[in-house]
Amino acid sequence: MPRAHLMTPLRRFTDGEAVIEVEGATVGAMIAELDRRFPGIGEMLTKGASAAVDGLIHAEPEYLAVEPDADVYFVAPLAGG
Amino acid sequence: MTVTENRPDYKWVGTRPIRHDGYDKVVGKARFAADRNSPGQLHGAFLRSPHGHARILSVDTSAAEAMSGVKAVVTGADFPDLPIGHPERDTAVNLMARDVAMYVGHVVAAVAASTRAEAEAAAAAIEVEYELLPVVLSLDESIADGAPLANADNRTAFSGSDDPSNLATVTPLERGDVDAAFEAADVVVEREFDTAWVHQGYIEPHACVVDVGADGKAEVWASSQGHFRVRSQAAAVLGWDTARIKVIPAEIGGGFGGKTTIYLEPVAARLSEKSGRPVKIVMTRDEVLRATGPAPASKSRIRIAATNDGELTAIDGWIGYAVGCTGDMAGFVGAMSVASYKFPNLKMEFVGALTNTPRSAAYRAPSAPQAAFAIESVIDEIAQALDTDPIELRLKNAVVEGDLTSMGGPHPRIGFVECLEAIRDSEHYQSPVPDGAARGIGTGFWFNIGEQSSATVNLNEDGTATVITGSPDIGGSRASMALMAAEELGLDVHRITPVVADTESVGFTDVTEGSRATFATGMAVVNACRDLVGELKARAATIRGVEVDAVAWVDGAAVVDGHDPLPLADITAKAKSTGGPLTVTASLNAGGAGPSFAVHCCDVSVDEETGRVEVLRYTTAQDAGTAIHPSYVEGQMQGGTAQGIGWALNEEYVYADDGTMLNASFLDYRVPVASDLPMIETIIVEVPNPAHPYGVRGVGETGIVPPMGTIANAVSRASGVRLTSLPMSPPKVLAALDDR
Amino acid sequence: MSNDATRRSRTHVSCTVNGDQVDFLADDGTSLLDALRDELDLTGAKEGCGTGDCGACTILVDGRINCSCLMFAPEAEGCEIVTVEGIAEGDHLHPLQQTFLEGAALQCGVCTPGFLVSAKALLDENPDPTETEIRYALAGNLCRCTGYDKIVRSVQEAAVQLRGASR
Amino acid sequence: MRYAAPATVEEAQALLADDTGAQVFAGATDLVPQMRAGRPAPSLLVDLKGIDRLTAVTHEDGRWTIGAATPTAELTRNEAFTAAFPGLSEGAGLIGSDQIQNRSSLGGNLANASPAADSVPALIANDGQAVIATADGTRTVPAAEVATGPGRTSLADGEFIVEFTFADPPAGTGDAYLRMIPRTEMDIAIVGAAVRVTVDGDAISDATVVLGAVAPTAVVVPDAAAALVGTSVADGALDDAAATALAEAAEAACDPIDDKRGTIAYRRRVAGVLARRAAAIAVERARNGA
Repeated sequence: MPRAHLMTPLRRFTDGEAVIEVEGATVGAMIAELDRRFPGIGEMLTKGASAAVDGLIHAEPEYLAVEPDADVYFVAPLAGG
Repeated sequence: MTVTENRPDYKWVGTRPIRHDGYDKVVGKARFAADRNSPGQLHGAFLRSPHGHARILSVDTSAAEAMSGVKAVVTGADFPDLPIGHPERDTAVNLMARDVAMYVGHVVAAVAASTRAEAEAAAAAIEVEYELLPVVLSLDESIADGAPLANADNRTAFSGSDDPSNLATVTPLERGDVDAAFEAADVVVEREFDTAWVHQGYIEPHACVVDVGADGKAEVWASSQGHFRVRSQAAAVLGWDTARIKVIPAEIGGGFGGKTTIYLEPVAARLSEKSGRPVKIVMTRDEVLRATGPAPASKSRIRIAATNDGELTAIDGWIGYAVGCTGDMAGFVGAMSVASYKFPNLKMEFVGALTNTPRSAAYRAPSAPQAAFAIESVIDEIAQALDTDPIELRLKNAVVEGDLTSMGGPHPRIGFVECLEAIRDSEHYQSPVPDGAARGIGTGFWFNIGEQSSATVNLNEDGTATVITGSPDIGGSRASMALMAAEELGLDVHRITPVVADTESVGFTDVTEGSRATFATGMAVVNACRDLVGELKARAATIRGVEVDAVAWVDGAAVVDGHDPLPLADITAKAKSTGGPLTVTASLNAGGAGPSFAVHCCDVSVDEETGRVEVLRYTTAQDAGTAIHPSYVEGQMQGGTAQGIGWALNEEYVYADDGTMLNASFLDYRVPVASDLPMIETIIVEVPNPAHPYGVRGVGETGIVPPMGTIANAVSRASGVRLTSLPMSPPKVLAALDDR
Repeated sequence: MSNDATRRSRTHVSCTVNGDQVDFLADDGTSLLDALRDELDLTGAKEGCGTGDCGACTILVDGRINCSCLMFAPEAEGCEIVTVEGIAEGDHLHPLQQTFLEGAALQCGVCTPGFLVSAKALLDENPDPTETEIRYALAGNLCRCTGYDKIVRSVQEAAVQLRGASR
Repeated sequence: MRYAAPATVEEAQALLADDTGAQVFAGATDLVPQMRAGRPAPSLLVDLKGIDRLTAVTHEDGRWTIGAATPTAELTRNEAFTAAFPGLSEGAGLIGSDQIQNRSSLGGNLANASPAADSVPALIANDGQAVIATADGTRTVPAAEVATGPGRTSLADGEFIVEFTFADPPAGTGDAYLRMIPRTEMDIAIVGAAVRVTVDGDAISDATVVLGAVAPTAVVVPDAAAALVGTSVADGALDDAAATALAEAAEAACDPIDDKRGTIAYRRRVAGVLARRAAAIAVERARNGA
């Protein structure tokens, strides 16, 4: 099952848990499942986070495919000057 | 100098051709936004708030409207009131105050008149009645218990609370057991730091010309880092369909993040709509400094634990940023700024807090320079405490591929260690420190971003090519696009014309920020060229009467066994008979931007009697992944460094207690001049980014991150006292020397 | 200068610009920079500050560099004005223009016209300046993109070429 | 706003008499920024550069005469003038960039009455005399008496400075000007110090010390001069005790303000430092010239 790694501000939804095993074939499906289990986290993951998968950071990764044993890191959305 | 790892043998990538837009820029032909005039145009001018925070009770424009030459007047009431939470509400509110003016210089009304002087006179004749509100001017005031609100619309992002607050963001990051690590540490250094507001300082003031026709369509000539964002922001602020607005990218005279948002265009559009005439607005330098940019001031407390053998075991800290009057630019300020060292135990909190000062804007690696200044200073002090070489200490703790960033998520392949080694092995670092001087080391990084880009590549009848993108060329990106296309197509780079097209002539492209143009837009160009090569092979197969599989593309020609190579120009000449024009468009949302690390080394001397710091020698090593056009990679490294030197030594906003900026000119806002700086020696490190076809990492942002720590470390070693406050201006340095 | 010391508020100005005799009308209080840009459509010189602090508006007046933002347009009467548009010789770029291109001495390019004019004035007077002399001679021109490194090197290279050409 | 370029002092006087809203200018390097910052525009701009006398530089009968509107670049390029008054030449040469140097003038720098004006301390240290056009002629006053406070002068309405005169310095005289700015160029002085000394044999026989940017006007510091006079420069440098006394006297003479450019404490400290350093240079020049 893929693992969702949550940056610290997200852990207030998960009672402090940093790593959650969660079903989902895409990042979006993982977010939906996380939101079902931890209501409220979905909006933050959708609007307020990027996802790092296999070392690559993706913005708006809703439909990004996730391997069954993947580690998905939800991190701050990045910007720049 | 370049340090390269396993680089393929490119023909064009890595060469230094004259940039394609260069001729126009050395003969004065290039047209920047203020260089455009439209027939019948009016000139716009603003009335700005003289108060740091005030409710607008009434605005009387009748006297202004009656004045000579005046054709239109607009106020906040002329724009839709976007709801709290709308992504462009803060942009709208900043463009034109509605009910509350939130900083000195906040626009309250605007006038279009036949001449600028008439517009200015009329703006001054607008009568506004204000009710003064408390002014929140500093980070400390903003976060104090019971502080008055700087902006009653602000909510703390993702807090779940709908209560107004001065806090825009609060971002804690934590891993490991920090308390235990400090308990077990051999050495602990703790310091508090502060940094001043600084401005991007682009030489070209913001400018635009907007022409709204009777058909409702708007043509916008603008200087920006991204004309598609100008379009989308203007559409949102005006409540217009995006398709009504065409934005034509003027040449941009510097941005550095400060031109990733808009200040003028919707106001000019409304004035044009009301007057039926094109409207030109050009900011003065005074307006630029008072009402655009700047980068947040900061305060921080950093504590780092180390073992006697130089392992950095824990970091514990707080970094607060004063982000100005709105929270939208605050994002997760700081969160992406701590990722250079392994730190098995980490506990950080980053805060973005509102103040009654201009809405801050991105400035090259936003929020990272403030953090790096503090952290690199403390690490240097640990190196001094352990009596160890500052580069060796960093090498021992530097992140490599797989190590976690502070947010979580492992680093991809990165070149931090390679940059440290490049400086360690440099002639500069190996040379003796000059008499009376001291040497400092500092590092920095930025994640960089990908985002959306589009490119169209057209092959012309004679075998030349046109490469069309939507990324404004801030510092040589046209040449980089042409070089990548040349490499793909096997075509001489000078037979390729790179074009930055308007919003109706190329696919959507995100703003040029986050060092993304050469990375993401370059990737779109490469993808388009690769599709084009596939098409060229198909056309060659038709011409040669073979299967397409039998065609190879080698050095700009289709190669089929048993035939002479068929050059690209021979194929384009037969385009009509083989299927029509050869053109391909590629679009993408690029993932996998590669973090770029840099290590800086400088020698300084300190005048012990006046506190004046002189930078004697400066060397920077930065991982570019692959340098497409090395001259412009060096230029980004040197330019970021020079801005960082200014931030370190002399640049700062000076405010009066009422929030009035006292030094709003280039005379008193002291950006470095040529005689302030030495040559800035560059070492391009090339550790290719696996996610880009040529290994590109963005290089634009990282250069500004290390200089403040680097110079502070050198000054501290020269003077024997730790400098913790930016800028390290002569009065501050002399005071620190007195405190020794 | 005219014996009729009192002028109307809109003045007829006659001067040469880049070798051509030109005549224009300008409001007395308007800057020469605005007159060049708006009346003559010579937009090479830029306004970066309007107060003489950035050098983006630098032009040659009778062979000497001036911030055209600090000059009132009527002051140009009878003067020889050279702007960035006039420093190439026909189709041949001035060596400074060529070395700026080859040396990547411009990024955004908005300060470039002013730097070229200032650097030309320097080399016209001092064909073999030291790095320090170049840096001080260009201190009135702000560049925010390059850190000045490639600008200084390009001026050095142009100086070498100009000395070679005049030998 | 109208513009006029009179050809003679008398024409300028007439223009000024006719229009009380008129403003004279030479380089406008202060006037234009002040107008952009909100200073009311004058009704008439009177350009003094067209008057030959105001841009003439002559050296006759032991006196230098410098037209008040002469671009400072002409002074720094003038080798004989710079050899005679190296400190005044370097002070004049520090006003802004090379671009500004082609416009700025001693007359404008003094009449603008900024306490930080770079040419003024050395102008005073060299006993410059200002020849002022009045309503009906000219009057001559010491340059030190022109500025009376920030932005204020003793010039009456309609008066303007025509030229400055200086006596040839006595043998064995040297002057120097140093200023403190955070950058290397393009800044307004936080502190300025001009020192002129005359060396007779192995001792300083005469001295003048003038500080800038530490009081409402440039200030002459007699105590600082007194600290130098009579002290030995036999070994080629200032006597340590004299240098210390000079610095202390300079610090004591300061009446500075805290502003965006510097603090009271910093200005006072650095005034002493710069006075000492400028004196050392002036002594070296005096001995080399002697």
